[in-house]
Amino acid sequence: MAPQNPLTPAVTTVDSAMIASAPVQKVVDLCRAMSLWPMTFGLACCAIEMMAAGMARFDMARFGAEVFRPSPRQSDLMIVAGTVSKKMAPAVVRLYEQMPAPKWVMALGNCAISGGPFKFKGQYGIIEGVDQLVPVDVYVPGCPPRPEGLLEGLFQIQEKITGRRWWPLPEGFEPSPAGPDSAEVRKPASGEPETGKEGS
Amino acid sequence: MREDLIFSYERENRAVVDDHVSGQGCSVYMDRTRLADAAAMMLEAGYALDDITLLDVSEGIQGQYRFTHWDKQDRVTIRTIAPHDEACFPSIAGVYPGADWHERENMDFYPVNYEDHPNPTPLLLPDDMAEEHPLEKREKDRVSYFDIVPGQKFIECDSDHMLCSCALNLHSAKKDEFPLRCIPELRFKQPDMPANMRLEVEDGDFYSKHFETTYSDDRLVLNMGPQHPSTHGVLRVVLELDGEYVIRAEPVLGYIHRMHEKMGEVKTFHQYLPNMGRVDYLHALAWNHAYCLAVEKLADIEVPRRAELIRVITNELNRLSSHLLWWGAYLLDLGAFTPIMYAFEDRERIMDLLQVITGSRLTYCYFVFGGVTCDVPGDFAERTRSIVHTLRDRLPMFTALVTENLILRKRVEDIGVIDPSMCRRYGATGPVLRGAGVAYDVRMNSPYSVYDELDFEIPVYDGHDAMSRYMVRMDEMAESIKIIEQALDLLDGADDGHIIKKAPNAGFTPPSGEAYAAVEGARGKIGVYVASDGGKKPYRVKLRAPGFSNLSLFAECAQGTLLADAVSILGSLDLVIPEIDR
Amino acid sequence: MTIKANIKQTPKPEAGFLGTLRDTAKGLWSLVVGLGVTGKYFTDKQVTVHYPRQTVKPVSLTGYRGHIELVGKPKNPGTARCILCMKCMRICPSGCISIKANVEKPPKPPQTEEPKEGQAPLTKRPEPAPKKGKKSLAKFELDYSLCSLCSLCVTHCPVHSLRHSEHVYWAEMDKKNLKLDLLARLKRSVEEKS
Amino acid sequence: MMNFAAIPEPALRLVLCIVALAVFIGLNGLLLVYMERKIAGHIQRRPGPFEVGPHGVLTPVADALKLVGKQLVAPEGADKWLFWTAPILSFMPIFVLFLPIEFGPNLFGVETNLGLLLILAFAGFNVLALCLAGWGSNNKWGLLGAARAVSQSVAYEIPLLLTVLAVAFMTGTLDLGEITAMQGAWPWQWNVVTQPLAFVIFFTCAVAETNRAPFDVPEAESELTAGFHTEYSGMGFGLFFLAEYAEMIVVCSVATILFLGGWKGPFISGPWWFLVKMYALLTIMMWFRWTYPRVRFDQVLNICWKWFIPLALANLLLTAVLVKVF
Repeated sequence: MAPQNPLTPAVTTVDSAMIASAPVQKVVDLCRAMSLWPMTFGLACCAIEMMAAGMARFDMARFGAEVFRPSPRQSDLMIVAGTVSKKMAPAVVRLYEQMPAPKWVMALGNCAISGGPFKFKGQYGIIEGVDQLVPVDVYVPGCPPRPEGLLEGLFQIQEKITGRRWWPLPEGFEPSPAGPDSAEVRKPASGEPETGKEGS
Repeated sequence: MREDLIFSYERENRAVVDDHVSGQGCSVYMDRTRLADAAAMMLEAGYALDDITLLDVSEGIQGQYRFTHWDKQDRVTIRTIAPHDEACFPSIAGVYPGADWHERENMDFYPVNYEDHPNPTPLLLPDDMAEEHPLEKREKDRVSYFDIVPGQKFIECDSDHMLCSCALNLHSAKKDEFPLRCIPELRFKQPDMPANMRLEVEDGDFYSKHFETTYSDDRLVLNMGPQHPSTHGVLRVVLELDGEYVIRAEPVLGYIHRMHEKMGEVKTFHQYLPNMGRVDYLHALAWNHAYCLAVEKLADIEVPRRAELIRVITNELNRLSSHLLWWGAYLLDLGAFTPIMYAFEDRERIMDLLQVITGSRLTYCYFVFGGVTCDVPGDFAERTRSIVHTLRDRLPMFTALVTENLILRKRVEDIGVIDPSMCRRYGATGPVLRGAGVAYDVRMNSPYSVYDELDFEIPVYDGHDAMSRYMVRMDEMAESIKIIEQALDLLDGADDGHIIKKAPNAGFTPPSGEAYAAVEGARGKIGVYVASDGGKKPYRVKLRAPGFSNLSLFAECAQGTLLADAVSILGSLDLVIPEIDR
Repeated sequence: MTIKANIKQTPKPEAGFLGTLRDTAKGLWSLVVGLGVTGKYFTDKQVTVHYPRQTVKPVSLTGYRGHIELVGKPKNPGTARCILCMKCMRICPSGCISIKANVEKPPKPPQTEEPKEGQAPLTKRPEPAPKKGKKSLAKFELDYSLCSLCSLCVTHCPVHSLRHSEHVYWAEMDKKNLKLDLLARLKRSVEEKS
Repeated sequence: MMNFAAIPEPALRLVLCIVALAVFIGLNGLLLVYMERKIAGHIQRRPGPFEVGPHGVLTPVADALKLVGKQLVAPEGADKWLFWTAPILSFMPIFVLFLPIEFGPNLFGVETNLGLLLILAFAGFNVLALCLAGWGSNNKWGLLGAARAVSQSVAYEIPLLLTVLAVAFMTGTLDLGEITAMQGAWPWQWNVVTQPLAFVIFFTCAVAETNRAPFDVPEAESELTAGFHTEYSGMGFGLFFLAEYAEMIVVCSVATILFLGGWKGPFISGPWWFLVKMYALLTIMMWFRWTYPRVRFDQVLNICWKWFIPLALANLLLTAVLVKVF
């Protein structure tokens, strides 16, 4: 963490795969989606909800994602749970770079998405959105989001990896909050009720 | 003219009592050259340092040193001022080691220096922000100190208060005996060390380089954090190890500095409320409470009894959830994975309950000036009773599974000895202090809200070790249940509304003045200082975080322990990092 | 005033040879007790809510505040109650609400703009200055990614035009989708119902 | 598995045996991972892996395949040679450890009259692997973890050996097959009845030897992030993981043979009894892990040097005397 601009984004180059065959890729992707080990990496308030998601009531373990690894080398998913300060930014970048590919990032909570309530004119201490540092795969809004939100985020990452949503939609689930434009994109393409990107 | 007045106040070492107005006990104005002696005197008299606040006014930068006495109901503020062009105070870190961090924090936020400071490095801000002082006011934004505290509020103290005599003593000494050398380039001083003794460090950041000063073959310098499972967030501790023994430990803060104090100055009084839910997200309501109390004191708002009862109930529920999480996380630190799951079961129930009235699970924004945002629903009392009963029934299970467990006991007994004198020097409060055998609890020593109508005990353990702190928290859970049940009984009789009739609205501007309110949080004494110049926004907000002081003694406490014990000590302090970094 | 301190002794290991022996025996027994506790819970009922298949609704979701929503008028649910007093926008600590108004000339009350603006609120309008002409809500946007769910806007709304949604299961792959057009949402929700 | 005794050629037998063992270890590794997560879940009142496959049975498979497909990262400044040798070195001796174990009548890899010695000797290899891993990865946590691992393993091998010796004194042989043969089918005919203290010490030491909680100090998560395997990603980590589970199987198998009558059991003796006993011991190991806090590192060594070794020595002495007398 030599002195550097805190806004230096992470290096994201990845070696190409050894076996590049579609069916193998599909199986491996499926396995990756079902075994997303998150890193024990809590920053602030949302980290408590991240813990709550791992606890008995919500139990992320059901989806194979309970193995919280303390070492970035062994984790697949970085859940940025909380405000990223400028002082922390180089560490976040370094942790991301330390994770072996393929890796995914979830921005949990409004602070990680855009600075949230801590973004104001003249602020001097935080990064306004972790996507300025590392490529974010899924955003879970809320302050803090409920553990269900985190689970939905997990499902979306699984969806992003494998191309389909694997779990049924919960009761009272609202498919497209952002409006008809985004709903258009989200229309189930393949006809299956649970495919597509409606898990927003 | 006014400037003369304020400096003359200081020269005369006047003591001012305005407790009922601002909640600060007595204020003593003195010349900054005498600060170190005054601090020594305070320590001798048994006062603990609460915090050091700076207030940037047009006369200069005012330093406020808040002290508390554990036995007397006494809160003392020593005030001193330094002109802007010569902003320098003597450091009292030699007397109160806890002041070290407070002073470093102030050096980050204001263009001030502390003379003879042992370690003048940035604390909360990154090292490359050394030239920026975010809380420094622009020339045009500054107001006179007398706009904040109108002259008539100075009530002279004619009593034989200890401080008056202390002030007199100091006054009798000649001023020349305390010369103040102002060295602007004081910051970033590297310790003088022969070049061949310095360990050459090529990699590592500012803090590692600053830390590694002596050369030794068999020492290992280890960075614990900012991402480490046992630092509960993003605390970083730089450790010097000899084998597994910790020779030196230095916490590095600021990885989750969220500018709360700055935000206090750019947001209106109302807009600052949500911040209070995020300073310490585990006991958010205590911060809610402290801020509301301070502003209510400022604006002289009387809160209805029902609102106070609801505040107490929700606060204690929140304390329960905080202690439950601590219990689980501490056991996680000690390597047991299951207790946290059981703790969260109960915690989830409490959070469900709090969510009904507050709308969120942990970052509450429930208390407002003059009451609480909404009344409790009809079945609230019943639900709360059943939940706390369930929890009470489960407490013996906690004891059987963990407290009496041989392995746990061996991990916490006689680990992390913190004695009362250490607490005093560092300003530790809360279970850390009560685990050191000192019966100090803000709820008991300076009761606020309706706590003084309730019947409960303050558990104190005299063991000074991690076990005592553990037991204090376990007993506090039982006491909180008692408080909740009693308050629920009283709640039926109180029907004067959950908020005052004319609750402050969006354009709320309290009169100018300053107020300080302290409440007992799950981690210790939470203090909020609000100064207002009569505008829509607070002129200055200072948050006194208990974890900040509690953590500052870690360096001394961890010396010579094993690495595993250091983890155990960190856990037993019950840290919430965003509260420390603010 | 019945708050009192209760100074207790921290449990310490017993002294002496026999004490150590007793302590050790008790300690070893405590290990068995611990196994008993976890063993009991092993066979106990689980507390997990199988999320996508089950939800914690309705009991445990009561009161949870999702992002804000506009409330329609009782008679005309497609139109927001909003009277454009801008209080919510001003009090919002993070500035996540942006409101745009259509200002019309006083002589022509009926709408000529896009249909989604709906009718201008005609009934009670205490706040906005009516001199310039009728105002109607043209846009009510919420940047949810900044919101802190503090509810200040909801409590300070004089006409109760805002409420919190129960939309809590929300994740997005695109940050842009976190900006909500609440007026359009209100419209849509009415359309869906009818 | 098949009856290996029927195959005459030792070489062929060995090859077959290693293949069978690889399958056995792999399958059991997956099963144990699943079992551990399920047990952890149920103790904590949650289902554990549930959705991936019926009741989550495919979760370990997904984990394994994912680990295979992960990028392999060697940190800058690491000794690459040692760094990659370590996981392999930790896994390879496992095969040797399994060879003399008699899973059922005539169901073993190599018949040797020094089987016990072989296992104890090769079990020591693991320490070397952990040491290399910690040293080679140029990571301070790794180094601390390795130092802990070495001192712990070295210490705990002594009481382990002493308790094994006690059994060897009684039976007069180091051949695992013979030790099984000398015990009866019913619980009161097992060695655990005559050597209860030895069994307790052996089992506790076995927990410590395999670095399982509450003695998991070399990889103490809350202290040393991940200990010696902090820097290992993908299959490097996977191999350590697998080796840990395989070792658990070995020590539980040895405990089964030495103290619980091996494959002999009431009614119908056979390999199933062996598996039942072994898995019972494994379950207890997991039960420990999800119940207790971690013992501090110096306490781990204290327990060994101040309690287990003297007790094991006394036990050995007593056994020797009794064997001599009767």
